[in-house]
Amino acid sequence: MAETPKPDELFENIDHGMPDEPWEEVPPDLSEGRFCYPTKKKNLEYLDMPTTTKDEWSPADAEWPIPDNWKEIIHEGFKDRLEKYRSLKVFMDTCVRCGACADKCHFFIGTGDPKNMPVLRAELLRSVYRNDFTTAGKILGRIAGGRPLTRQVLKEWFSYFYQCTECRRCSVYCPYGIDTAEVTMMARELLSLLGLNINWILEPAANCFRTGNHLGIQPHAFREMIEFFCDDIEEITGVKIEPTFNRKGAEILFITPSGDVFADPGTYTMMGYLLLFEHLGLDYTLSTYASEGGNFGLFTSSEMMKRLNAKMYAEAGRLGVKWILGGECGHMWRVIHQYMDTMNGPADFGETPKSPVTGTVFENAASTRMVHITEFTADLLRNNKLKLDPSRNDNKVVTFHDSCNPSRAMGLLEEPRYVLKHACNHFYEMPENTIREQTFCCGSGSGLNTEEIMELRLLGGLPRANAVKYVHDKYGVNMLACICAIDRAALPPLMDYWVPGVDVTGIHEMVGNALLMEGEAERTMDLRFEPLPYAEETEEDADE
Amino acid sequence: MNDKNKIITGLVIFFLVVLFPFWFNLIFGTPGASTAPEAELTEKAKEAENCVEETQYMRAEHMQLLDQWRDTVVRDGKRLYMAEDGGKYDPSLSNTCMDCHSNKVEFCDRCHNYASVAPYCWDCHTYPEETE
Amino acid sequence: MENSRRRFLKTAGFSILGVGAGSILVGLETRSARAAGPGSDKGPVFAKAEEAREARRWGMVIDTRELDEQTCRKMQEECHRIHNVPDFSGDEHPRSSKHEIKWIWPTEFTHAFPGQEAEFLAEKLSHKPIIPVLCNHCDNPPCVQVCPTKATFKRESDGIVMMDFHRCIGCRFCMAACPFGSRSFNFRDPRPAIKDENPEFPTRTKGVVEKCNFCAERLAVGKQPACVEASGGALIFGDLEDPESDIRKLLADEYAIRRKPNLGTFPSVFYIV
Amino acid sequence: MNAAYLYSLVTVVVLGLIAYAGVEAAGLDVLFGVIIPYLAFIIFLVGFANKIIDWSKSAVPFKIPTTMGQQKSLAWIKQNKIDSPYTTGQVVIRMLLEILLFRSLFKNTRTGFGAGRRISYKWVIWLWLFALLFHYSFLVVVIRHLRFFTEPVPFFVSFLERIDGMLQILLPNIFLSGFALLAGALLLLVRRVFLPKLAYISRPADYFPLFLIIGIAVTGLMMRYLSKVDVIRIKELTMGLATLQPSIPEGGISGLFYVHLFFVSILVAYIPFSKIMHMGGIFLSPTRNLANNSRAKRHENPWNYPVKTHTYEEYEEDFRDKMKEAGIPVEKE
Repeated sequence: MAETPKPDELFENIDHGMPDEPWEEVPPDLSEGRFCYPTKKKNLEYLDMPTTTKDEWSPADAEWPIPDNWKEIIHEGFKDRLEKYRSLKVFMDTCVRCGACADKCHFFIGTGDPKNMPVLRAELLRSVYRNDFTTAGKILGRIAGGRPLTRQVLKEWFSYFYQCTECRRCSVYCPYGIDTAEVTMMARELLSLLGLNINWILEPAANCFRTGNHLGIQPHAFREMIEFFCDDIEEITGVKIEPTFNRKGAEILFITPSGDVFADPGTYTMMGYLLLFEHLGLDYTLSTYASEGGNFGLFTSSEMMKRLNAKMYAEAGRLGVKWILGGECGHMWRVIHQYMDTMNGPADFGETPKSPVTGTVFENAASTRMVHITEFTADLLRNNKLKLDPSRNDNKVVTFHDSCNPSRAMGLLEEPRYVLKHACNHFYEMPENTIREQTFCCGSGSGLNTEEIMELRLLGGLPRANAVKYVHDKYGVNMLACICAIDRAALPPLMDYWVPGVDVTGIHEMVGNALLMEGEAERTMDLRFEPLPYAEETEEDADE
Repeated sequence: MNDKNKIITGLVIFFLVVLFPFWFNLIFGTPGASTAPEAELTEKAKEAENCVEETQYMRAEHMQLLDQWRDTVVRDGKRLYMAEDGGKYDPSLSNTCMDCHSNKVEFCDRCHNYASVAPYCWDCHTYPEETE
Repeated sequence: MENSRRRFLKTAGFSILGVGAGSILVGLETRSARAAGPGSDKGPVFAKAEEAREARRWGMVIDTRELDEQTCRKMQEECHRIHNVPDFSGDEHPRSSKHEIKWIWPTEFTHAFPGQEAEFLAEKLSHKPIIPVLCNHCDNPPCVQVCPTKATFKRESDGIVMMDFHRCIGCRFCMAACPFGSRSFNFRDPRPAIKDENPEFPTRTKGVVEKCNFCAERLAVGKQPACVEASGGALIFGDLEDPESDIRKLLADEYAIRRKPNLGTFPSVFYIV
Repeated sequence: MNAAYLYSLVTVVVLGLIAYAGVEAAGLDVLFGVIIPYLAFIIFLVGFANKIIDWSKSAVPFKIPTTMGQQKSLAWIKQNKIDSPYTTGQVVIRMLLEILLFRSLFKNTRTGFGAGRRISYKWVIWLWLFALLFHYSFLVVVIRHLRFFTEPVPFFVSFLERIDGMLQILLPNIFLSGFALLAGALLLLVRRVFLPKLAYISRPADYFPLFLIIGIAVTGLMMRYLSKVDVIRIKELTMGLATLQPSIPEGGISGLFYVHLFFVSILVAYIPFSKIMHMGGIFLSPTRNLANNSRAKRHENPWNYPVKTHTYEEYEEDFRDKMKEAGIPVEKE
């Protein structure tokens, strides 16, 4: 947004003081720039979801276009979910408000808004739960922390549950493991029952349902884009790559977020994958149908998540592949790791994934049959199957951003680091309380990567940016590596704003740069068409 | 995903722990434990009617008195206690108290055991051997 | 906010006082059953017995010229018997000697007075255990200064360096501080090693330090210390602050020495050698 | 701004006065000494069981552990077995550490805005320390109180008393746990009142149990160390309760005891309806009690139902011409 204040000013204005009024009495800030735009009705209709009563509306409106029996709908939906999700019920009951989570949320750190403390975010839902579903709340009402559901409460939900990126950082510190991501997911499901959803989530979801990917890329365009990358690769390396599409009988199906096909710097990562597979001579295929790893259903409802994810197994089965290899993506991997097998499984194709290059069997993916690309590449490196010249990345001083989902909903911490450290010579970690399971969100996860709330995103991403700034100042870090497509879209503006001079890359872009391809011409440019560092005498391959 | 059995098992264990006093007393308990055992007086004590102070006071405060005795004797070197009624006593657990209450088991221990109080007086101070 | 905090403290304070005051009243009620209990204004409840021996600073003169080994042993036996001092001597324990508890014991001249050996003293005399040593009840006792619980203290009334076994936590600082080795530590439960227990005197427990108490319990009932009684006149006990006392007269006439005088602890035990 | 503590404090004080007056003035010994304690205990048992069963009835559709360490993947990468458990055994260890040592709280950090626009995250253990102090001293106090409810008193109670009274100071011998409990509760209260963020999120339901527990601790300490109650009479009463032969002992017991007992009764009855149920909830937290092996072992969702998907056939139907044109293989020509 044009009127975004200067970084210094924005930083100075962060106020962590608590208001005088109790939080129940503070109305949500629904002024322009503070909310995500509601979804267009056509998306709701396309996805068979409940719609609002009006086509066009704004959260800033006093009256929201919801049906008259909206309270009943929410109440019934709530009740239903309490039965279907023990997590919800237990998280509603057990919080003792110890405050451990209070300053763990990036949105709270950045905005100072008390309702961005995970405890209060959950309390927005909890207060209604107490009022409607607990004995104490029914008898004692407010004294027991109960609060009747009003339009104001609904607006609060819309405001604050679309100010949570479901990053799970708070759940790391909670003594009972209360996971605000889970609470937010439930709240968004409830809001969706009234058609209250945001366009930046539902548009991609609708696209994905129709074309197989969020960006609505149709099969022929998908193929063209990939081939365009192949042309670039040929120009840079002199190696001609011809990937296959929807090819039956391939050993491996490769699925990556469509962001890697569409938007820089993800596209460079895509080129990295293609180079790697060519280097190995891998028997793989891409699919235009399962052309999306990401899943915006996760940010809508479990049903939508399941509907969107189904195509992966369906396509794997149709093509008769042995297993699926997945690209670098954050929430995609939360879905694959924790939900996919339960929702869309058991897999009715293939076998336990086995690397055709090293023979390593991925027992940890025995049932889901889906392997993360960094697991795959780390195994290759360990077995010395790749020829790399990390000095090609010598102009890059790299740090690694753990994406929320792979770190806190999967535990993928060492694999990307291992790959990265082989692909470059200058790697520095950010401070320890900001990485691994304590990593900070980019501020735009869970479908909030939308322009209209840019200031909120910059504030939410501040803790991450601040940690990058630390290594930027201290070690001269100029490259932020990550394994998430939303990160690759969200981090560049965040870096430009808070830490100018730091670029964002995927792990496999770094690998692609370093790979010594068979028959390649002498490279002078990296995958971004930028000159390679002056080729000094090759330093010994630093393998620490 | 059927973890209901596990949960019920956990709940039963929890209740067993919570209800410990009830089943413990039922199985291992001393019958009639809701009536406190009476401290038995020796003939000598019966004759004396009162202890160094009134019975009621002694019942509640004997440990405070003993505490005071030990401090005054050891630290101030005063070895004469003048009671409320003018009686004079040697403030000594072994020599005065146990002279009358020579039946530690029936007198001291009964209540102490009932209330699970384990005074460490006897670690150093002697008491008359019980004559069975 | 400030305001509300202050208000909180006030309310909280008052209410806790409220609950508290109620209960304290209940408490006082119980106490009032003996309105004039110990410590009330009816007058002193504790006193010294009339026959108690009193002094401002007890001291002792040991006339070693009058002592032989046998008397020394007798004094020790008597002292240890009435104070329930354990005897581990017949014991198999490999570290028995270290576990020894001593209140008073005979030693050789060279041990008692290191550095003051008389040059031409007959060998047999300088190595004859006829010097009874015990706690010196120093006027400036280092052991008192180091005790963290005040279990060791100097009685202001009569200068005896006392131990309150109830309070001793067995830290053994006093043992390190005492230059005379007058203190012993109960490494083991002493009770089994007491041959016939004196019921009038307590025993100690494992983990407690003990030493001579100048027979404070005997002085309180008008008796002389046990060793003095057993010494056949070789030990003279009395008030060092009283110029008319026997002990002062003796010290005025005879040349008496103290152990390690240069340390400045001012022992109250004197030796005529 | 925040009168929450006031409600709670006043409620607790009033409750105390009711019990005191009820016994001392109105002679309701039986009500406060027998009826209410039994009632409270029954409410506790039924309420607690109800809540747990209610929780257990809800499904666990997905395996959603919060992973706080390296997953098990390649053989040569060291798995974090506690924070990213793969087997049931590892889950049990994670849960035990969580329940017994409050491991997650131990990780706590404090966010600070430092010089040079630097945001810092400092490791702070105070909350963990206070919580540990509070919970463990409470446990010891509760176990110690079994001396009033058992005869003969079991060895572990006497043993615990010996440890607890290890210092052998003052008379009656000081039990550390009682003071630790009071200190723990007060520290938690002070945190709640003086840390602005915490004060802002706190509600009567947070203050009430704290004040109640402080009330219990204060009355308990008073009875032991200050105003002296007749312990033997009390044990007669409590043994009557524990052997289901309740009676009010002759001679009566100080009103202070009934205040203590009433507070305890209220607390016990309050547990199932309050946040104190976290003691049961922690066992059922799906982010902690599930293994991170969901790619290796399929987790069943009991209410899994078929959903409408966009099948490949429908997809090809939509784009067949374009696919053919682009040379992408199709099923139907």
